[in-house]
Amino acid sequence: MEPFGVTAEPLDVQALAAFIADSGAGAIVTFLGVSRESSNDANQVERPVETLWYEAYGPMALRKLREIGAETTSRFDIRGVACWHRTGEVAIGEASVAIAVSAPHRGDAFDACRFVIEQIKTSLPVWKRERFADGEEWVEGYGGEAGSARA
Amino acid sequence: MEPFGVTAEPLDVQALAAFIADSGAGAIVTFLGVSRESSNDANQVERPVETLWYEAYGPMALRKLREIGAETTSRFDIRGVACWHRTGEVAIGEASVAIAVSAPHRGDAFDACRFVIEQIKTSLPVWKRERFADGEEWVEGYGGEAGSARA
Amino acid sequence: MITIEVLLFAAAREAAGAGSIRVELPDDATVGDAFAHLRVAHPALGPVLGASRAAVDEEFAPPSRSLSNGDTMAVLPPVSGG
Amino acid sequence: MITIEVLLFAAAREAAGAGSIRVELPDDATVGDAFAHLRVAHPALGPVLGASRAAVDEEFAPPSRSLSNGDTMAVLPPVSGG
Repeated sequence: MEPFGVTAEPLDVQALAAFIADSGAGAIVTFLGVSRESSNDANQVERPVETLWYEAYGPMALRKLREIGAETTSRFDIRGVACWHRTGEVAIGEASVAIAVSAPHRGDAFDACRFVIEQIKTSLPVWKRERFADGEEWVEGYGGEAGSARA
Repeated sequence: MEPFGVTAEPLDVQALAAFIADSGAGAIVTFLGVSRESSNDANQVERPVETLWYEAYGPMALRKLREIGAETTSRFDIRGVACWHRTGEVAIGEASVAIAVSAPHRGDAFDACRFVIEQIKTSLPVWKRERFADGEEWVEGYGGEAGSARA
Repeated sequence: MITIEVLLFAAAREAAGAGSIRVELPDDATVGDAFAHLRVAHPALGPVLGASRAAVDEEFAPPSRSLSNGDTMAVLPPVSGG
Repeated sequence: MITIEVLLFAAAREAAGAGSIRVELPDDATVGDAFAHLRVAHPALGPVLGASRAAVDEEFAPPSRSLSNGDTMAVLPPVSGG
């Protein structure tokens, strides 16, 4: 399988974990971002979410995931990293993003997995749209990151 | 299934993650401690491991896992936590410990999962024995923790 | 003059009513010039452009980045993946 | 006199050559007294006892903890699970 990808299909974090397993790894950490049944709107009011979708700039998102993987490998002592993001409609309780990291030691595995999701939050060209009983909206996101300029 | 346990059977982290899934959870973090093909001996020399075993004080280990779970729930904003430790012979590449945590937000999920493994390392009555080509030994462990007294 | 393809995502796509548009710009145009052109040609894009980053060749690009004929420039509103 | 059961694990079990032993102690004996008794009765346990914690009723117990007839005290060498 491919370690990085963007797909409209349900994610399989177990397959990612199996992919990055390594006989030198003493720790495997996985992260699943899961769609929640409620969300804060722009005024921080908690509202029940009926459906949610993710739109992606697919080719750039794939390229970014690979860049994040390379950056993670260079920053931490890890044996493997894999990450997929889902697009289209995602049911409540299903995963929108899955990450798996293996490392000789647990500290690096935790830190690297956390690094991957933080990078995704700030720089992956993916957008979440939530539908509530009384309307729908694009979720307010991250506009910039250190080193990037706004056009 | 039970959220906490000690078993001689292979661990199933996917089942733990499914058990602690919750419609209010936006993040699920799992940790697997995996037996490695090499280990540092008492003189910090890297040696290939042929086999390894875990011995546990079973009833106390189960009680401790439940205590760690309760402590984790009280310290972090999480929805669920589950943890199993394996005993007996564990093949290279297989998991000796599996942890799953769900939380509304990713920071708590990562921090809580990390807290569980750190508590296990210092206070779970479990001992690892490694066999090398030229002998075997109990792995040097954690002797004390804050607040406990040595007898 | 050069012609570039502009890809629009999420709120930008909805504001423009299209996922991609073709834009003609002077030979020495930059990403910043392209955004300025879009503001005039598609006033509804104004608010989202102010919060958006650009990408050229699938990489984030600053306003000073020069554009060439045939380039694809994407307008990326604040991202919210993960 | 009271009788307690002592459970021995890992390096302590190997040093004693047994997973559990019965020990007789004075009525007012503590965990610390039990360790002192074991050092004398089973000299091979000496080194590992110095690095071990005790548990009574499946909870870590300090040397000052009083023992009662029928208690189970475990000798826990430094743990290495996870």
